[in-house]
Order: sequence, then C-alpha cells, then structure tokens
Amino acid sequence: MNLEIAVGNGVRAVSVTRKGALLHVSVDGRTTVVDARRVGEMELSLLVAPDDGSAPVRGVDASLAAQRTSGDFDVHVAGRTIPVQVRLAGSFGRQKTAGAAQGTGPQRITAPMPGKIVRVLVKPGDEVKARQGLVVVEAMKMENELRAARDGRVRDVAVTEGPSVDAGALLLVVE
Amino acid sequence: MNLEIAVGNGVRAVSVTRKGALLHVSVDGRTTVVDARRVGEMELSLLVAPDDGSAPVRGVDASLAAQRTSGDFDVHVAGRTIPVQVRLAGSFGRQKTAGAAQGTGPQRITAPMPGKIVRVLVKPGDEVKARQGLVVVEAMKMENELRAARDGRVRDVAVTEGPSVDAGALLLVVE
Amino acid sequence: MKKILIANRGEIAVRVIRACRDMGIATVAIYSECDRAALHVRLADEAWPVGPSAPRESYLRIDAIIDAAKKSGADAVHPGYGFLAENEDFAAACRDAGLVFIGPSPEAITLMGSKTAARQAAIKAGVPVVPGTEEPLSEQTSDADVLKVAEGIGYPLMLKAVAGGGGKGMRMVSSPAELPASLRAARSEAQSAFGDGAVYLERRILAPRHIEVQLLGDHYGTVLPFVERECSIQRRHQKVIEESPSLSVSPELRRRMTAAAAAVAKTVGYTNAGTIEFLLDSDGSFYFLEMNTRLQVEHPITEMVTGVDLVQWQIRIARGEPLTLDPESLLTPKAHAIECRIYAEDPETGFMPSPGRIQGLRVPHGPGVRDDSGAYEGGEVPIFYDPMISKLITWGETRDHAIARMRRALAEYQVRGIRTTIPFFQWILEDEDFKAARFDTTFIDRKWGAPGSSPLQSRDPAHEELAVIAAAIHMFTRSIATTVAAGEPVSIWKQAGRAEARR
Amino acid sequence: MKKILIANRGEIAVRVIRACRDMGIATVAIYSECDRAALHVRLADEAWPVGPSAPRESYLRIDAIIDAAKKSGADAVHPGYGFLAENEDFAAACRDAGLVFIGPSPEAITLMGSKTAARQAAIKAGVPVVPGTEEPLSEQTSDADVLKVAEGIGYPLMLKAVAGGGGKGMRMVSSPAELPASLRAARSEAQSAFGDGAVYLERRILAPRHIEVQLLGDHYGTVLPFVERECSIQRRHQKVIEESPSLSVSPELRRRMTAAAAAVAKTVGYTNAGTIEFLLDSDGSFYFLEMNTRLQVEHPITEMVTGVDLVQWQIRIARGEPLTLDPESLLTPKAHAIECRIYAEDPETGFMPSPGRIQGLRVPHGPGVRDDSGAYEGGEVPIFYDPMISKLITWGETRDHAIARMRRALAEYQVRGIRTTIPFFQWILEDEDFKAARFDTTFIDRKWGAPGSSPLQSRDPAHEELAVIAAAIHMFTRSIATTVAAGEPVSIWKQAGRAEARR
Repeated sequence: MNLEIAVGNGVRAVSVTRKGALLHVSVDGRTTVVDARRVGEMELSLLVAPDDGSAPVRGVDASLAAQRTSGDFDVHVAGRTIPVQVRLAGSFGRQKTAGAAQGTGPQRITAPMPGKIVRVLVKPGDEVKARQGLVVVEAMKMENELRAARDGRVRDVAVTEGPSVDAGALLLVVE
Repeated sequence: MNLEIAVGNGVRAVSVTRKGALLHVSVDGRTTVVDARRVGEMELSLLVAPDDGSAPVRGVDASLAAQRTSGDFDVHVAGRTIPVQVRLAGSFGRQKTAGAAQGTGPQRITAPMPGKIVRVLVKPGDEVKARQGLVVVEAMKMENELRAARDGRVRDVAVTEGPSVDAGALLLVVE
Repeated sequence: MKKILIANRGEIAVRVIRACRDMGIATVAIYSECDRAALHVRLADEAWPVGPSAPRESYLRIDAIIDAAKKSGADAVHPGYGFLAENEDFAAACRDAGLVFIGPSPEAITLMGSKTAARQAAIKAGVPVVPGTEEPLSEQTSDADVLKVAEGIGYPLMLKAVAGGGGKGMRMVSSPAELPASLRAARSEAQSAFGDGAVYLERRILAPRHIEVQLLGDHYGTVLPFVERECSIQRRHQKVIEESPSLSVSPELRRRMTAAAAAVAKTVGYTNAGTIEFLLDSDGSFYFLEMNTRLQVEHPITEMVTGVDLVQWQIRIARGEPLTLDPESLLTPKAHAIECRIYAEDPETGFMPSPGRIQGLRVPHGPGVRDDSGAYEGGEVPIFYDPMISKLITWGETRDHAIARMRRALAEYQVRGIRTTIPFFQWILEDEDFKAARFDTTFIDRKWGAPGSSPLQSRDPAHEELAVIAAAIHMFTRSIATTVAAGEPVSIWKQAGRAEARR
Repeated sequence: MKKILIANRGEIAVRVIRACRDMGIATVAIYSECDRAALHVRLADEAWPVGPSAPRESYLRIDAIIDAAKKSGADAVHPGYGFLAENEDFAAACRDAGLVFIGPSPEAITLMGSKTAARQAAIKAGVPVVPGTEEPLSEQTSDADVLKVAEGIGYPLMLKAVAGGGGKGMRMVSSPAELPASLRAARSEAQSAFGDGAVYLERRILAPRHIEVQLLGDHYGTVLPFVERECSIQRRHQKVIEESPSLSVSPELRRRMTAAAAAVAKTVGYTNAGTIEFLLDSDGSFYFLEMNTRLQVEHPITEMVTGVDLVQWQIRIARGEPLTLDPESLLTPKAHAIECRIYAEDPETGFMPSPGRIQGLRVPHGPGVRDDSGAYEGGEVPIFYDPMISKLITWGETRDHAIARMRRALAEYQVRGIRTTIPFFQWILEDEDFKAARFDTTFIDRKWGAPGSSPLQSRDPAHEELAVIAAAIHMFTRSIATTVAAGEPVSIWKQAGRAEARR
C-alpha cells in the first residue's frame, strides 16, 4: 500500500508491506520494521525495531482521532498530538512539498468552531499584515481573534457582526 | 416491540413504544416513562419517571455487556451487575416461568472457562447430593470445583484428568 | 440535609456529587438542552432540565433552578463555582425558598463581590491593598474622568471589572493612549459576563506572584486559613497551573498572610469556603487583591496537601457543624501538590476553543494522581460553556516529585477528537525557570512569545516519523475501509483493508 | 540506574513502570505470547518477548528474562511480586549477570523463603512464633510420621507449604482423620505452585487477626518499619481487603509489633522492601507468621497513609541511597486507607475465574481514590495468570470516610464483559461487623455461608426491573440489529432497530 502522508511542513512517501508477522513501513525510502497490534478501534500497540536492525522492541502506543476531512487524523503518540493527512500516493500532487503549508494562494479564513461573530475588524480592500486581527468570534465564553497568516489584501467579507456561524463557515478571504 | 426478558428466576413480558421524545416501557403490564439517550455503543443514560407520573428525572446510568449467547447481557445498573436474557415475545415458551431456573431436567455440567481438568471426583452411576463436588478445573492459578446443583445420579462423564478443555465444553451430565 | 441540588455542570458538579455520595446525601443535577448526556447528569441520583443551552437560559436562570430544587424535594443547593456561585440574588432566593445555600450569606457575597467594597473591608482589617480607586467607575463615567483618575494612580495600571472574576473584564493599560480602547473592551466584556459594566483602576505591581489563601468559616465565629496556593502561572489573567505550597512563601510569611486572610474574613463575618487572593511583590510585601466567595477551581491541591475534603466541609458547615479541624495541621503542608487545568483549546492556534465529541479518552492513573473531570469517552464538549474539561492534580514527596508525576500523567493522558492544552502544560513543565520556581504572573506572556506564534510548532522529527508510521499502519490494518479525501472510494484501498481484516 | 527491566506483568508491572517514569528511568517490559497487547507492554519504553503463555515457559524462565535484560541494556531488574520475586536463583542470576536485583539479597530470600528457617530467625530475634514443627516435613515423610508430629501440636492445626505464599498449599486440619487427605492436597498444590512439596505444621490460633508490618532496609544497616496493615479479610487464605492502620492495634502495640518486625529483619541483615506477617490473638499477644521478601500487593495503603512511594524507595535503596525517611512519621498514619483487590472471578458462582475480553471499563475517580490496574477497555484477561485485574484504594479522613469513598468508588466501577468481585466487596462493605471493624481471619467463611451459596443471590427487585428496562431500551434503540438467539434473524426486529437509528 502506497500512501502520501502530510505532517508538519512536508509530505512523506510511505509504503506498508507485510512480511510474516511484521510490517515493513518505508517512509521516504527509510524502512522501519514494526510488530503492530490493534488494541482498539483507533488504537495501536506498536513495537518498533531500532535502526540497528535488531528485534522490534521499542514500545510506541499510538492512537488516532479522525478529523473532519476523511484521511486526516490527530495521532497521539509518545505523549504528543501530531496532525497528519493521509492520502493515496499521488493525491497531494506537487503543490504540497516541504514548506507548502505556508502557501501563497488566497487565505480563506473559516470559523474553527461554531460561535458568534462579535466583531469584524476589516473591510474589503483593506491591506492587512501577517497576524493582524480580522474577525472576533465568541465561543465557550471567550472572544477569539482570527488573524491573517501573511500580508495581503481583504477581498471578500462574508459575515456581519451579530449572527452565529457553524464550524467551517467561510468568514472572509484575504489575497 | 414486544420482548421477553429473563431476569433472576422469572421471565418478564416487556414492550417498548416511543411517545414523542420519551419511551414507554411496560414490564408485566406496569408502564415506566423513560427519557433515554445512548451515550456509548453499549451505554445508556436513562431518566426514569417516578410512579407518581411526574417528569422523568430519576437518573439511571446503564450499560450492557454482551454474553456468549446472542440476546444475553450483563446489565450494569446502579452499581450492580444483573444478567438478563432478551428474546422476542414467545421465544421462551412455557418452560421458563418463575422458578424455572432451578429446572428439573438433566444437569449438563460445562466448563465455565478454559482450563485443565485436574480431578474427576465422580464416575457414571454415582449418586450425588446437591453441592457435591464433581470435577476440579484449574484456571488462573486456582483449582475450581464444579458442583452439582441438585441431587441426582451421574450419567455421562465426558472428560478425563489431565487434558485442557475450552469454555463451554461438556464435562459431565447428572440426571 | 438529605438531598442537595447542584446548580452547576461539568467537573465541579461531578466533584460535588462525589462528595455528597461519600456522605450518603442524595444528589440532584440540573442540565441544559445540550447537557442531557453530560457526566454530571449520568452520575446524579436525579436530573432536572432547566432550559436551553445558552447559560442565560438555563444555568443562570434562578427561577428555573429554584423551581427544580423545590420539585425535587432538595433541602440544600451547592452552587459550585462560576454561574450563580457568587450571585447574591441566587443565595437570597435559596434562603427565601427555604433551601440551605451551601456558601456564604447573600450579604457576604454582596459585600465581597464588589471589588471596591472588598478593598474597604481589607483596609478595615488592617490588610494592605494595591493602591487604586476607592469607588467604582460606572459605565456612565466619561473617558476623560477615567483618564483623570488614572493619572493619579500612574501607569502601567490594571483596569478591572468591579464584578469581575476569572480574568474577565481585566486589562493592563500601559499609557493614557491605550485607556479608551481598553476601557471599552473591559466594560463590554464585564457587561456580557456579569451584567455589570462598572470598572475600577489599580496600580500595576510589576512581576508579582499571585498567592491565595483558602479559608473555611463556620457559624460559630471560627475562621480557619489553609496553607497558601501559588497561582502565578496565568494566561490572559486566567490561572492555568496552581501549586501548594508556594516556594516563595516562608513559614513566617505564611503565618502573616494566612493571619491577614483570616482577619479580612472575620471582619465581614464570613462563613463557608472562600479564598483571599493576594499579590506578592518581589520585595516580600503582599497586597489584598480580592476575595472569591465560593469554592475555588484549584481547591484540590489544598485537599492533597492537607487531607481535608473541602466540599464535605462546605456541606458540614452549611448544616451547622462547627469546624473541628486542627488549625496547625492546615498550615503544615504534607509535601507538594500541583494542578493543571485541561482546557478544550488548541495551543497551536492561539488557544482557539476546540469543542466537539471526545472520540477517545485515556485518563492517567497510579500513585499520587487525581483527575477531576467532567468528560467521558463519547461525550460532547459543548461550545456554550467554559472549555475546562478536567483538572489533573498530582501529589509528590517534593515539588520535583510532584512535577515528575505531572509530566508522566500528562504523557499518559489522551483526549482524542478535540484539541486540549495538554501540550502547553508539557511545554511549561520542561521549562528550567518553572522547574526552579522562578516565575511571576508574567511568566506565560514572556515565555510563550508573540501572539500567533507558539513554541510548540517546532516539532520533533522523531515523533513526526512515529506519527506517520502509526497512521500508515492504521490505514493498512483497519478492517473497515473508508473513503479517502482524495476522491472517490478507492477499491484497491478497500480490498487491502479487507484482506488485512481477514488475517 | 538508567534502565530497569520489570520481570512481571499486570498491575504491578504497570505500577513499577510509573515509578520508573516518575524518576526518569527507562523501562523494559517482558511479555508472554498472550500478553503482547497487555497494558504493561503498551506503557513501557521497550517490550521483549520471553516465551509462550504458560508462566513456566515465560515469566518463570530465568534464562530468557536475563537474556532480555542483557540485550536491552537494562542495568537493573524489578521482580514485582509473585512469579520470580521470591526466587533466590533469579536474584542470584541477576547478580551473576551484573544486573542490580531490586530486592533483598539471594541469601535473605533463601533464608526467609523457608518458613521453618524464618521461624528460627524470629526466635533468634526474640519474637514469639506460633508453636509448630521446627523442621520441614519432606514429601517423603510418611502419613504416620506426620500424624505423630501433629499429635504433639494438637488440633485444629494449620498445614502449610514450606515454600508457600498467597494461601497456596495451606489447609486447616480439624482432626487426625482429615490429615492424610489434606496433606496430599497441600503437597500437590505446593509442588505445582512452588516446585517444592515440603510442608510444616502450626498450631491454629482461633479467630486471629492478620497484621503485617512493612519494612524498608538500606545497605547501611538502617531498617525502618511502617505503620501496620490489617489484612484479616481473607477468602481461601487470600487477602481480599486490606486497610491501614488497624483498629485493633493501639499506639503501644504498634510500637511493640513494629519493633519486633524490625528486629527480625535486622537479625538476617535484610535490605530493600519486605513485610513481616503476624497473627494477632484476641488477647493482644502476637506471633511471627512469615516474612515476604518482596513488595506486597497491598503496599499502596501504606503509601496512602504515609505519603512514601515504596517502589521509588526500593529503587533508591537498590542504587545505594541511604534511607532518609523520618522514622516517626512512618509510624504515624495520616488518617485511613483501604484496598479492595478486584478479581476476574464471579462471586455468584463460587468465585469461578472469569477471563475474557473487557468490553467496557469505567474507572472511578475523584478525591481519595486510586486505581492500580493492569486492565483497559478492549483488553483481554488471560486464563494463565492470577485473576487480579486491579486494586482499588481509597483514602479518607477517618475509617468511615475511607469506607464511604470505597462504596462510592465501587458503585462507579464498571468492568463489562467479564465478571468481577466488585459485588462481593459491596456486600462486605455493607456488613455491620465490618463497618465496626469486628472481624478476624474467619470473617468471610462465617459470613459468606456455605460453599455454593451466595448472599448476593437475593436480588433487589427494583434493580432487576431497571436492568430489564435498560435491556429493553437497548434492544429498541440500538442502530445495528443483531440476530437473536431465538432463531433466525428476525426482520421485524431489524427494521425496528433501523427505524430507530434513523431518528
């Protein structure tokens, strides 16, 4: 099985093959031997072989949480939470290589959670700087300011102050 | 939906109907109004209306564990574990009415867990008293004596000392 | 007292239910629409609906809650913290309805609930206060008048809601130019959170520690203070880590601070549980900040180092029992306890709230670990309420030991499906200054860096590789193949999954 | 000490892993075939296979374990309890392989492992022992010779395995007629459990309490005793509930018993953790019973009332640290702790083992509750090992408080899919004699009644009705209809389920 998995700022080419009781997982050409057991619907107990090629004994308790987009997971591993995006090989195409997360296209600012739009801080045509506040959403008793990821100019503002929006709703676009 | 549910030494005739947001559960003709929410694959949060007919407010956190036989459950409720057997109405027939658990037919002594037969204490033809030891099975570091439920005579002995048996294996029959 | 209604939700409602159960007292939960399946509803003996999900329509509805208490036959009400816990009208409504309010008198709430009146009480008790305005500045006070008052205090200063709490309606103001905007924001936040837009001004103590003293007062004039709590680790003026005792408080200072706290409480005839908050300056002088007239979020660390069940004592005091605790032992901490408040917020994205369904939950266990939680696997974290889902508390023979256990417990803790502040705590607990207890209330602001950035974003490549391996194996071995985002369901993918499932 | 191999499984392996992690020490688990996905494997930094599921082929394989320790680069071994914990060959093999054995010396294990030699050591230390045979009776000793020895001691008497422990190879004998059969049974059990069929005889103390004293000894001659544990609640000579302190031990008696325990340990130059077991007669006299040369199952109650992490101290002692604990505080219990051993056994069917998959698990939480467990939701309880799946410990300001919390915690505890002894504990904890601490080691036998019967069988009809309602609603609302046992899949049933699922 050949996959592409986005993690951090890069995309890894990954393949998994079974050899006897073990799995061989190749990540960007480097192979790791794993003794894997499923211990729950979304939980795996992995024993990973060290680089020296000896037996798989390094314990890695891993579990996954499915995100909204199919194939996207938060992986809980070694006490950390690491978001990954899993696709079949070839799906990401060229645009998502190292550093691509910062992108260059228009920024679509969406509501990260359901909430109420309490303030819209910009209007179409405004020049904005990276990290400048754009819109304030109230949820869970707190006001949360959504900011621009990079410099740009506000193109569309899709919301007004007052109404509530669902998670994922498009709020505005900066280009 | 009409069911028969065996609990303790009796069988209850049960029906469930939905009325708006609530369920009406009739047990042997007595109806209880319940606000039910499924909070897990096998977990329910129930709010039960008291006998006086007022609102369903009595909290009952219930969860079930499926047993080997389909329709058989251990119900965990109010800090207790209560085994029940659920069948469609009419399935139990007449033989399983109050007190029927004590039965009168032959006693089929089966292994309650996988284990090793360490001693067979009776042979075919032996007269046995209620609670007399019949066979000793070793599992989980302990020797466990299986006993007769009532007086009777040993008919068949299906095992010998030494070998291991699976859970549910027939060990002997007392009639 | 046979049946207690808990006028709250979440972990604190669960905490109170457990205390009641330990005492053989029946419990009545209340719930809003979205909380029908919440843990406090599941664990209580009874649960009564009080309205729609918005707090104003349910957990803040005094009439609906009193009605539920009466109908359920409860004889007392525990308010928890937040919501109506410091609302004198609610305390009075309980009293009027013949219900015991498990907390101080409405009069004490009114008095200490006004930040400015509370300052007067502290001054009367001979306890120093931070220099600032003696009278509230109402919403009608003009910007010009506020600027004038501010000038007398000097910059930087703190702008605070008179009815404030939990960091809401609070702003630091560095210069006159900032004042109007901050004033507007603080008033609006205070109005929306407490229904009262009045504010006051205080001199800002630079780099202070936030130290507080838990108190219990009975109905016979006894007020007992407890060993202090150190609550300087704050973000947006909200406590995120608390510990007890404080490494910056010597036994001698402890004696003076706890005596001062008890003096303030006695001045106002305080009963039940309450907490006096102080600012501790770097020169060792301390100032009365405010009193919280309720159980505090961080009460468990005090329980861990003194062995006293504070919620049980709240109930015992409310039913008229005298305080029989040994005052000396309350001031003698047994080793060290620390608490992390686990929030449903994503530290990677500026602590954006992360409500939703908890798909999986692994709670840490073992010696010295306590988890006070309102969450369960499969449960929802609603968007309507405070995003704190649990409090993780560890106890250790020393502070280092308590911190080590906390790090271990955080590594065991998994909340899957939503993001939480667990990584944020892991980051703090590895900080050398934190480990050495070298911090003040500005710690997070200084350490976390500019808004929008996050020290967590520099990932460990080894962990990323493990995450990639785990995700790949999950896809390879899962039995039920699902559609991938790349497009249509891919049959080869499904077949691979099915072939694995048959193995 | 940088990496420790834990030569055990289940809850105690998990307990040791947590202690190591709290100390920044890496952990190596070992596992048998059926334990590949066990919790201790999941939590350890490394996990090495040591053989098939039967203990003799894995957890008792000294060679395989030493091999794993060497290959993993571990520098020390913690044996837990059970398996090889009291095996002098294992301790010696560790030493020979250059591994620190976290426990006493092989010589101390050998000496105190022989019940008869241990009795001699106690006598030498001036501590009274129960009258009985001074020399072991080997498997070759004839029934006639054993009967002769028995006559000298008098009936009733206790027949015990020299290498015994955990109630195995132990029989009460009331008359000469019973002796041959009991002898045969005890020898066979001892042979199978310990590989040694030798036994000895002891006078039976009627209605004694089982009181034990935890000790720590360092390598510099310091031996410190801890406040006693009360372990009289036993079934089949196995402890099921323990508490600390004992209500039957006055401060004066505590001083004498703990001094006696320390004297025995000093006589044999004992190091690391160990426990001296005593029988306490109703007249207040006490007798040395045996020494357990390892960590005890019930060590957490001592940790709860003294604040000392015993496993950490085992490791610290093993790496050469001197005992710096305050001896006085170890003898001064902080309130009260109680432990229930949760077994995968069905109390309704004569405590028949109940292995299998844990379909669902709800662990109790909140103040004063600790759960030391090797179980997880979805995990298997194998048939090969001891059926104890967890230890539930509660702490309270008083004994009553600790018991109340235990009752609450047991009610919260759900282990679904297998049967456990939780209902058994609920029954004991409601007993008036238990609540008043009026009991001795015969308590369960007297109270539980005749074999085959069970006081639990008298069900509460109200709970049965709730169970029926819950089951009916489950069937009505579940989304995936399944075949019912009554015969073929019933389409109307499925349709009802599907209709509900769409709601």
